[in-house]
Amino acid sequence: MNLTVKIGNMTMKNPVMTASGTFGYGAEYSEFVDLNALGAVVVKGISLRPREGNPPPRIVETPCGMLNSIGLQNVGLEAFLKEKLPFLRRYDTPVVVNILGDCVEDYEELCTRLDGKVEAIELNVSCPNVKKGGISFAIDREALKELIGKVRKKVKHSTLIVKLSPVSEDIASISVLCEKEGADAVSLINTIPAMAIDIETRRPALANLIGGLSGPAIKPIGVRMVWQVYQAVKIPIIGMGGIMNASDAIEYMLAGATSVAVGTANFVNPSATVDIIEGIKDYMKRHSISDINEITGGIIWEIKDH
Amino acid sequence: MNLTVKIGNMTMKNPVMTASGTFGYGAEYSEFVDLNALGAVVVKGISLRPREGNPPPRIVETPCGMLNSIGLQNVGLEAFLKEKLPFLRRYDTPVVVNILGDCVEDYEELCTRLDGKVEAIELNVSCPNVKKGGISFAIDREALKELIGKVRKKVKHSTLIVKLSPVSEDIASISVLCEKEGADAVSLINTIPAMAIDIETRRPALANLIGGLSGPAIKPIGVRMVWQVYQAVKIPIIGMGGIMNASDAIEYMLAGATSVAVGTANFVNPSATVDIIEGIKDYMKRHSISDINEITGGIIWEIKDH
Amino acid sequence: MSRRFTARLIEKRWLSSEHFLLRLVPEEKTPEPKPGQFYLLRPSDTYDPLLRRPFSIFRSSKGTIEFFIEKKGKGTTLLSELQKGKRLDCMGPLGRGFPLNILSQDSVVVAGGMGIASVFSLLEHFKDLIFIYGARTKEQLFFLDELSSLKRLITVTEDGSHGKRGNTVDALKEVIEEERVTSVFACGPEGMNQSVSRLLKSHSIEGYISFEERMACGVGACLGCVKETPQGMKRVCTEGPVFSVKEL
Amino acid sequence: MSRRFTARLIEKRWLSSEHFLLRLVPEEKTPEPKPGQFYLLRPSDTYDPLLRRPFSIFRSSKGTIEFFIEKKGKGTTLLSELQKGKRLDCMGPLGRGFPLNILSQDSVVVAGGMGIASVFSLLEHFKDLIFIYGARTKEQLFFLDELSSLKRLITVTEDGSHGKRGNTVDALKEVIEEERVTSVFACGPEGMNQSVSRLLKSHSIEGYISFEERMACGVGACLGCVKETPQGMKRVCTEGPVFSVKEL
Ligand SMILES: Cc1cc2nc3c(=O)[nH]c(=O)nc-3n(C[C@H](O)[C@H](O)[C@H](O)COP(=O)(O)OP(=O)(O)OC[C@H]3O[C@@H](n4cnc5c(N)ncnc54)[C@H](O)[C@@H]3O)c2cc1C
Ligand SMILES: Cc1cc2nc3c(=O)[nH]c(=O)nc-3n(C[C@H](O)[C@H](O)[C@H](O)COP(=O)(O)OP(=O)(O)OC[C@H]3O[C@@H](n4cnc5c(N)ncnc54)[C@H](O)[C@@H]3O)c2cc1C
Ligand SMILES: Cc1cc2nc3c(=O)[nH]c(=O)nc-3n(C[C@H](O)[C@H](O)[C@H](O)COP(=O)(O)O)c2cc1C
Ligand SMILES: Cc1cc2nc3c(=O)[nH]c(=O)nc-3n(C[C@H](O)[C@H](O)[C@H](O)COP(=O)(O)O)c2cc1C
Ligand code: FES
Ligand code: FES
Repeated sequence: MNLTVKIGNMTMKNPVMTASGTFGYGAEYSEFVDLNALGAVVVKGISLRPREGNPPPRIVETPCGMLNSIGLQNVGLEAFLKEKLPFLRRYDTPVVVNILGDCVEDYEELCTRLDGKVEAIELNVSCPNVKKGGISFAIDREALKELIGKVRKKVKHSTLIVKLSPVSEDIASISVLCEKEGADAVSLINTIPAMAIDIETRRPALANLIGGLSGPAIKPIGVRMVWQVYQAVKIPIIGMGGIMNASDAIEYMLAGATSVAVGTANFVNPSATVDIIEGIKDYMKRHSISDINEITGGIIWEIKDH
Repeated sequence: MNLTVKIGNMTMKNPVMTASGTFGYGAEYSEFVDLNALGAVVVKGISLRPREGNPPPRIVETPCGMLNSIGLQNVGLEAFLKEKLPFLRRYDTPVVVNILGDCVEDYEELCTRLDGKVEAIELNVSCPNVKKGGISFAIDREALKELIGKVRKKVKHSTLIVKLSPVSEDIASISVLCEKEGADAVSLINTIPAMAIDIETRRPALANLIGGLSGPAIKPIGVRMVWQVYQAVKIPIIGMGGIMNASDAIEYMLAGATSVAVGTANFVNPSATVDIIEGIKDYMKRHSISDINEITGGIIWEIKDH
Repeated sequence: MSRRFTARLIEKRWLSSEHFLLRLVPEEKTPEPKPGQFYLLRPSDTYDPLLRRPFSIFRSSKGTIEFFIEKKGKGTTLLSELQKGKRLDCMGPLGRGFPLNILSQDSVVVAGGMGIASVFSLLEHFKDLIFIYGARTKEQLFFLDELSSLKRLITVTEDGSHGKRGNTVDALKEVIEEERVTSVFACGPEGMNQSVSRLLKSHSIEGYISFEERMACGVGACLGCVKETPQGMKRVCTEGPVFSVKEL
Repeated sequence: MSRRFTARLIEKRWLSSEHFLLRLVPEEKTPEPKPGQFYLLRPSDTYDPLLRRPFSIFRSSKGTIEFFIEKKGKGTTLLSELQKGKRLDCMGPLGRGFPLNILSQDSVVVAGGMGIASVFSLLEHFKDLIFIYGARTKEQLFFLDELSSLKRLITVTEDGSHGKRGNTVDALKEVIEEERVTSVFACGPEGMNQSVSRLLKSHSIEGYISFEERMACGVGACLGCVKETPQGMKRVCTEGPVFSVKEL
């Protein structure tokens, strides 16, 4: 039974990775999960310098989901390379670094310094582009094009993944843009901007007012977007958003994902990733599937018209 | 205690209406709800001619939500006016007709024929614009501008509401466009395009592949959008998306809604609308609020910066 | 008399590891259900699962209603875990049941698998008829004791472990060839329902078949549960779940 | 020995209409909890509610762990409805507890309201100290029998229905003025915690205070539960929940 998948030139022993920001820097969960069993570990978004993030409260539960407004809190590139990466290097598992910046130059520098040191770099483009009045790269096509074009030149050894935001009106054409500019893969979906209010105090549940919705609630939106992107591009897709179990992971793969990332599920079930890997194997056995790659895009459909 | 709110020139005895497509033409739920108790009844989207809608299966449950791909099934304008409206006229409750068309002309004719016969007309702009290659009015700003400008000329007596789609990248600027073109109010959010796959059969859960996600899962997205629109426009907002109980309704009102619509909740609890009205009254008593309009936009917030 | 009520669970009885009976007592007066009608039960007080689940009335008497349920997924699993005394949020009876006035000695009732849940109360109502009951194996045939008082009980199983090896449609064909049959009442999986419908049409026999479709509202409002018919989309919850073969 | 385990509910005891004790027996070997540490319990097998809920270890002995819980919302209500025998998905013990090595006769422990859940096991560990216990009314003071074996128990209530009328901070102030106090251990609502911290700083008394913050992962991975401190954001689940006053 072959579980191996390839994302760009990163080979994963199985299609299951962690979603950025939900697995710390790997060490936090190493007591609950054998990191060697994972397809890849994706770490919390890293910026050039350490960041404090948003004030608390930063999380709140919503129906079948949660909002987070962690913001950009992270240890910064230096500390990541010195203190966090060596731990992950003890494992035989590819490391993907999610990166975030205020402007194109930040991303370029991050890529230059990380290239070749980690198997893949994932650009989080949901961040506001400070030099352009704070509009997110995710919805400013020009800025996104420039960003990917420029970082592509810096990433010569690692695999370059662009992480798409579900805010896009037309996720398929955004993914085509990424492919054209040289992204090796796209990952989606990031969290959906959302909000909750405590009606007794009239205060927002998050100090930052708006946070990102994740968890099972968003799964049908993520599956739809992966399917739309799969119709549009040839590069591999990393699917995520509300994957809680093997069935959810397979749903994403049938829609077109080559690999899947597990986020919020880690909080609910710290061994979610490895449980999902086992569940995928069971499914393959049950359906006599010898190669996991057969599942990708395997949805059977035709639209009947009226 | 004043529960009366105004949407354009439609006066509602309380802020709670039904969401289009979830309450049939009113009669279906009249056994479970006193229609006289409602702020308004919004009926299933009406088109010029009767429509068959999409093939089954049309609904599927998802975590804390459901997908529907009913499509455009409705009895058509004629039958609505002859067979459905007279029943609703027996009640002392405003009637809102949600309308949908394939092109601007369809909407214009619907408006001409409905104007003055019902208290309000709600334009469902999530439909594909057949004359423009099927792009939805909701994301084609030019088409949307033209649509609202033209129907505004036909709607002289009824209140004109534009129902916004959550697919918009920038819901606030879309709402500003609606206000400028003369909409009396905006309602939001419509369902979110989404998808589910049966992993055992590999078939999409809905015959139409993509359906609209509704229910508690989407509430935090709807609340965020209502809040963003409230910052941008002066016309009243009808908030909806996952309102299951009075607390959810008040959350939407604190975010900026003048009125709220109850959709999927009717399926779970057929008396949801009246239960919510009672719950709002309790809340007002508990917090010594004499006028419901005080709640609208009543969220207390400041963003702390880092 | 309201079709929305709470009912108290007074008995839960397992008939296999996957099949159970729930007996409920409505806490207020509700209309008497007719065979073939159904109820919507809310499996949880939370929003996961969100929607109510439809179940045929299995049996009713003296203020109790009974459902025969197969554990399939989230909702039925939660229902199977309910404790005696629990109060359940119910809607019903809903939909169009079987037309009882045409039941006669020349009627045949057919159930495939869980279809028994929908026709059982019909059989309690009128016993002087032929009942064809099919399932995969004999373990999936239930209530054989109760059914022994019928005029004639024909069982069929896919593996031949009880009655004839075969399926209900073949058994029905045989009966139609051998006996005078003026009306047929059926409920089973989609495939069986389709075949029965075709068979009855070709023999011009009056027939009523109960169908399933995913439901949200149960009262005709959401248009979610439609079935395509020559006369257009029909709502299973209101125009059905029992349809005349003529409509199909 | 794993900090992720299933445990069987062997006892549920109501102490008021809103307060209950859950006694669990882990089904595998798990590390011994220290006073002030906490566990994450999963209140439901479905996704609503989704996240685990944090609860302080109330008492532990011979392979059982006990939690004292107040019914607040969805999660705690579901926990309160669990039946004996139910298996619960648990993580723990988590976080930094109270430093037991500095407990002495000159220590004062302070609990406000549900803060008792966090300090109770500290008091079982060492009884030769002063305990200040405050609540709104006497109905919200629990375990007074068990607490009577302490060196000194000072109760305060907002309405004066038990002990002095007043709050725990004023009571602590008085004790500090009258007695030799070298260390204070506290847990209560945010406001009380803040005041205790200020008071101890102004008297330069060593202090450890347990804080609450909404949590997702409980293991330091999500950065959701941070507390702002002069040294930056600290994670309540890993750097806390017990913080030294020096860190605040
Ligand atoms: C009119 C009618 C009468 C029925 N009577 C009975 C009965 O007496 N006994 C019995 O065991 N079952 C009956 N069913 C089927 C029963 O409703 C489903 O098995 C049940 O809803 C499955 O729910 P679940 O959460 O366990 O499964 P899941 O698979 O988790 O359900 C997911 C969703 O699919 C829907 N769904 C799944 N299977 C079906 C189905 N076959 N029909 C309709 N919706 C489905 C559920 O309602 C839910 O919305 C009936 C269905 C209908 C339409
Ligand atoms: C370290 C720690 C130890 C705790 N120990 C205890 C204890 O021993 N006994 C006890 O009764 N309670 C304790 N609490 C508080 C308890 O976790 C909350 O009351 C509980 O999570 C509320 O859940 P709910 O679903 O009933 O309420 P809801 O209001 O429905 O919860 C909604 C969300 O808010 C979170 N939340 C609500 N209140 C709190 C709170 N005060 N602290 C953290 N998160 C909260 C919930 O976890 C959930 O994510 C502790 C909290 C922390 C952080
Ligand atoms: C607490 C938290 C922190 C996150 N931080 C990041 C981040 O730093 N960078 C990023 O690209 N995505 C981040 N995400 C988004 C996730 O990687 C993932 O895209 C999203 O949560 C959807 O997946 P899920 O529903 O499985 O959680 C974060 C999500 C959560 C819940
Ligand atoms: C079954 C169903 C049918 C719907 N039909 C329509 C429609 O015809 N026109 C429309 O504008 N919105 C329609 N909607 C969207 C609802 O009016 C509402 O915007 C959406 O469901 C979000 O609210 P909710 O989460 O409370 O259901 C429909 C929703 C559902 C669930
Ligand atoms: S279930 Fe809503 S119309 Fe039948
Ligand atoms: S709860 Fe995740 S870091 Fe503390």
